[in-house]
Amino acid sequence: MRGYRWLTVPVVIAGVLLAAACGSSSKSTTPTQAPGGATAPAASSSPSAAAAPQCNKAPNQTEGVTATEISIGNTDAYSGPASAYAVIAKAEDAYFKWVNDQGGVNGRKIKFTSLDDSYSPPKTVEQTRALVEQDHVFADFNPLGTPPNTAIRQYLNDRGVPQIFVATGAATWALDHPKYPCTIGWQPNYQSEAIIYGKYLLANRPDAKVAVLFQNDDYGKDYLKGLKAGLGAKASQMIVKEESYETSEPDVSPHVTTLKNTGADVFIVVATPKFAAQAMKAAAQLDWKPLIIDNSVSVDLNTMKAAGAGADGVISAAYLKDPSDPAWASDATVVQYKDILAKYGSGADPNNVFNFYGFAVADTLVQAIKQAGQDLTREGLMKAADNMNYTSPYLLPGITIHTSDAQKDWAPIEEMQLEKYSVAKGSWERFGQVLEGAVR
Amino acid sequence: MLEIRDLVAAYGPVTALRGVNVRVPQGTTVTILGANGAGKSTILRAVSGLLKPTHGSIQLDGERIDRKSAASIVRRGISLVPEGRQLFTALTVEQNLRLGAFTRSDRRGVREDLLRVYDYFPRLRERMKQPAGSLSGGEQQMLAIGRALMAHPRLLLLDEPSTGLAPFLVRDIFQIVSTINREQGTTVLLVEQNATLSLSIADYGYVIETGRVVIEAPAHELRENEAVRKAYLGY
Amino acid sequence: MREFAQLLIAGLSTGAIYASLALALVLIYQSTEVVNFAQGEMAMFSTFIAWELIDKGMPFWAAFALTLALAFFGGVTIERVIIRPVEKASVLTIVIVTVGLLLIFNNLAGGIWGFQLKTFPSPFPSGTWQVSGVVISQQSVGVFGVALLVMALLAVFFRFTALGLAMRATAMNREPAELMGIHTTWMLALGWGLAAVVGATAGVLVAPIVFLDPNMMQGLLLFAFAGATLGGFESPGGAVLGGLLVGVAQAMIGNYVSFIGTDLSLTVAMAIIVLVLVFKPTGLFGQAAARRV
Amino acid sequence: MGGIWQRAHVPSLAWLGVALLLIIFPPWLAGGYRIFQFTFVVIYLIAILGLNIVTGYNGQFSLGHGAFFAVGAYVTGALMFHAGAPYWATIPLAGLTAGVVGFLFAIPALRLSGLYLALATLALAISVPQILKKWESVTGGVQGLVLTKPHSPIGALTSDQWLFYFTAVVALALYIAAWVVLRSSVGRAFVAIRDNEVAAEAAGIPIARFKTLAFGMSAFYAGVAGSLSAFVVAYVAPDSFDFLLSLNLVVGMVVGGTGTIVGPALGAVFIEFLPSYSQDVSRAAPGVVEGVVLVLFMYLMPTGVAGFVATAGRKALSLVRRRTADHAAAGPVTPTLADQEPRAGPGEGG
Repeated sequence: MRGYRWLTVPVVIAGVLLAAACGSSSKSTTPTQAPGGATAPAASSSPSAAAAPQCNKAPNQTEGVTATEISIGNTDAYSGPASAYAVIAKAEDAYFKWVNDQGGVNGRKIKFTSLDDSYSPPKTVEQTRALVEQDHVFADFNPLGTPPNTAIRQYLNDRGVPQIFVATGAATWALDHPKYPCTIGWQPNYQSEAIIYGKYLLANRPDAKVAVLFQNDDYGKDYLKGLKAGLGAKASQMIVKEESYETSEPDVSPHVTTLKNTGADVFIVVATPKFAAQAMKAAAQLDWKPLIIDNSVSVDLNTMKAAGAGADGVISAAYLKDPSDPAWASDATVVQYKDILAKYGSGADPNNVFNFYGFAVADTLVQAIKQAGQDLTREGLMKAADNMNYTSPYLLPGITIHTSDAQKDWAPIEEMQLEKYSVAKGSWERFGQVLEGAVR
Repeated sequence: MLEIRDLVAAYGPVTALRGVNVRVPQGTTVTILGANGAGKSTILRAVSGLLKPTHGSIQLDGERIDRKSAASIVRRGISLVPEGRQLFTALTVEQNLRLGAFTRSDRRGVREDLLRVYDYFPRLRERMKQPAGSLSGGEQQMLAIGRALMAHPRLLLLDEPSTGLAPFLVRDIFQIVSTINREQGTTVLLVEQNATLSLSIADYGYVIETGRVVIEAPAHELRENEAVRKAYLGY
Repeated sequence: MREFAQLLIAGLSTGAIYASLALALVLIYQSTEVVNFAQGEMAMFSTFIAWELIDKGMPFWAAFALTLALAFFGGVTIERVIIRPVEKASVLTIVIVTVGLLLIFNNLAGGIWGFQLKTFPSPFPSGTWQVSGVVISQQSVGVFGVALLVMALLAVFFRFTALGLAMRATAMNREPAELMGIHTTWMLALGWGLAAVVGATAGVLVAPIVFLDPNMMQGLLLFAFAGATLGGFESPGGAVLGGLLVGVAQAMIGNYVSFIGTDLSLTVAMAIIVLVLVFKPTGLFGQAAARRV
Repeated sequence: MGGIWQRAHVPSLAWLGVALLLIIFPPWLAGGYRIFQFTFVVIYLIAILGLNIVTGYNGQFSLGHGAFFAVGAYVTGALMFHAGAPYWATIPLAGLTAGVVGFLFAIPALRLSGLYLALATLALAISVPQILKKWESVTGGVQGLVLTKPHSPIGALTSDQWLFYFTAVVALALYIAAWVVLRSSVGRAFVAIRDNEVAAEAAGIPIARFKTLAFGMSAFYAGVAGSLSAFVVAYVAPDSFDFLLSLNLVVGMVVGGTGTIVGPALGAVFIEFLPSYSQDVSRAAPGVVEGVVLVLFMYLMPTGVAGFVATAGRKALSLVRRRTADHAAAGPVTPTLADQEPRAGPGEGG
């Protein structure tokens, strides 16, 4: 045994070095920048108006639809580390119950079946197959998460089952829509939002030194990609430090210390609520006062309050109305949302933005079903989703859900408006024009 | 003082004692002899409450104790020096001894007993800050006995104290046991394979085989007994 | 140099968080020789109770005291009701039961309070001190101080009190402990109760920093494990030092060892632990005796 | 516990029959989605079988077998994705790679026992997904690798049915291999080390060699299971191999019955189906249901289902015997738990 002991050092060190080396070699393989600044992912074919995607593989186009009912499936993380998002599916359930009590959609009631996948791709495959093969759902609506959705995309497209308005902001749902015609996204993707920030910085702080804190996963990396696209040729000059954190870390303030030491004057926070609040708070505590840009994932008032003094003057971008914002207190849609949630939501917190998100996306589905008409088919539903021009009352004024425009880039929402937070007022204030951040 | 009647005990499906009767009068030293696996240790485990007998009774001064917990039996004045010592190896010598007095609240008495134990075993005083696990086998046995004495027992049970020790150490330890019996009037019940030594300090002896008492007699008679000599004394 | 000092402070603040939870792990191990996977979730649940009490208008310290009392009662009850029936079974079985407890507490908290982030009031001022350009947060100093205090109390308890010794003896070897007249079943329950109290203290301490949500302890617990392993499960002092070391190592490696980068700091922390274990299997401060589980 | 293998010739033949029935019929009775679940039961079974070798038979506590599972899955994923290798051809390499990783890991782990080994393996389980994320050029990073689902070479079978039979045959082969190894002198050495390392060393068993061998073999099984899962799901991503997977495998092993023949199968069924049934009971808090079921299981069957059945069987048997034979006759010495035996050796263990 003793003889083996010394072998340990080289084995462990070699393991770490190997991992690190492989990591650094991967940098050379990240997508190169195309002229014009946008990234050009190799896998996606360039979208064109001529090649309209068709989701028509399903042998039974009306499976899950009867004269009185439409069966809709969904997977979400009711257990496990991502369970904060389960609120979304519960809100959707509440919204559909309300729709049904109003008489349903085109005379049909919505039967909503939502299953737990704990954010684990193999579980998502299993549950999605249960939905399709056992519950015979008509469509899989708003399943949660990039890896889970990636795991089921091929399966659903092979079967011709719509994977509609997925709950993830990866760019692939829009870019690869022609290849996977039964799959379409909904919210502005992370890259779009970051492009908007990049454009804003170029216009207003062209000489800024930018430090970025990002979550080490697809979501964080997509933002980084978008930011570089938005900054264009100046990206490498302006970004002085990219620092990633793992969700398993309890406190990101050591990273903020590192970033502060670079002397940056713009701090971009690409983090989920808990870590974003910690980062903004840490910056204030370290007496570091850069312009902070906080991603739209973490802008609810809870998070901003948790950030304390660090939240003052923070800039972000929004596309949804914020139900906790007093400015919308008398908005008809927000008032109705609160009423419905109070009645059907079994105690759900109306200030939780996930609830509002759930309502907004469910409303879009109802709109698409209406648009698909009385003779509802799977192909018809996707055709409707591909040809939307819908001014959703849940979105900020000036932002629409549109897939019918000439560009045909298959991103239903790609505009946002910048907003600034004031600690004194305890709310966000929007400013400037609605900005567009299409990923091409 | 101690009266064991018709004791039957088992480990799961294995019956270890098949109706044993043993008496230990106040102030005496009684020894139980027998081969490995004959059931000697089982008697001590039953008396100290570690094993619940399936049949029979154990009485201490007329009170039945065979359904009582080990902890409450200690409080009634019976201390066991278990086979294999069973020390708390990560704790120091002194901590082990203090645990021995866990049930007592008379601080002065405890301090006196601690000094007395150190007098019996001067080696322990030298090593009182060391972890028990670092002691030699003989020192560990001393500590185990010392720990049991710290409870100030009226009846001291010793389970194979000679196991794994050099002969001169065994003699020392038996000497001390005999001293304790004499000086403090502590009654001793001793289980041993080393019959020569144990009979030399005992007043009365039992021989058990496969869970039954086969011979019982005063110690000096046993020493003369032909069968016992052949089987246990080796001459 | 200032950069280094600032990173050191950042690492120590994070390390203090690990240390306070590592103490709870050491406590339960010292008093029951069980590794309780639900330790973090129990602490989280206690912290939610404190939050609820404060939210209902109770003053901070009153809520804290009541929470500790409830935690103690809860810990004892869990041992008596849930752990007790399996205590004679193998260690694996007990581990699985604590995994079950982990699932129950996590999901129960989510069901009652939701998974959304909650802010938790801090008993310490939120200001900072500046020492020659290095910023030190008063909150971190407070966490640090309490962790040291708890450590000192535990060390005294386990080394010098009869009850503390009896608990350790029970954990090490039950049968002879019973022969000492110790009511071992109660010692185990007491161990769970005290560990729950230390856990609740840790939870209330760190919640203002990491914020309160049902998953707050999951990442934390791993690093607390690392800290306790590094310091050795035997000693409260080791747990604190181990926790601090893990925190500092994380901050330093991420910043200075550029080819590894921050995203592998976790892996490196784990590798360090494995290496330490190989050369000093009972941790840096553990005693020589090897243990069986 | 090790004795079961020796005493179990006749029962094991019966079990083989049951296994064959379970393999042949389900695909014809159930829909594709159920077959997918059954396939996963088989995959978990292989991984738990592997875990059982190192923990149940060799006494080394691992909380990190999800890591070896992941290594196997990624070897298969990378070979299929980058090199277009046929899925079946990747399995041996996936198993061997995981086995080598396990063997190398076991070298430092030799110095550790019990709790500390458990924590070291836990560290491994947490680190591996991080490394996978970092090594983007091969693993696809967090996005993972999308694979092509294998087609059935037999026209009469659907792809799902084919994959079920395929994994079942692999499982059967591995089961038999484990059975042979554990009955051989190697298996006896494993068990001897588990029961008493000091005594085993005194008996001339090279401890280091057998402990690393057990770890490597165990990791090989987990790697094969991971490999199968990669193409059955047709996707590999770091999120699939989080710490919960490792924990689930341990749960499966203990619930099924540590160190038993049928344990892994029962445990695999348990961990595959418990989550779905839990959410049927409570959509609001499925974890609470899961936790309660787990605790109750351990409460009612601390030695796992297999242990419980065996104990119950023995009790029934001895009851019958007691009625028919003389009450004094004692049954054979068959403790169900090694832990219930008096601790071996004085002192050292503390």
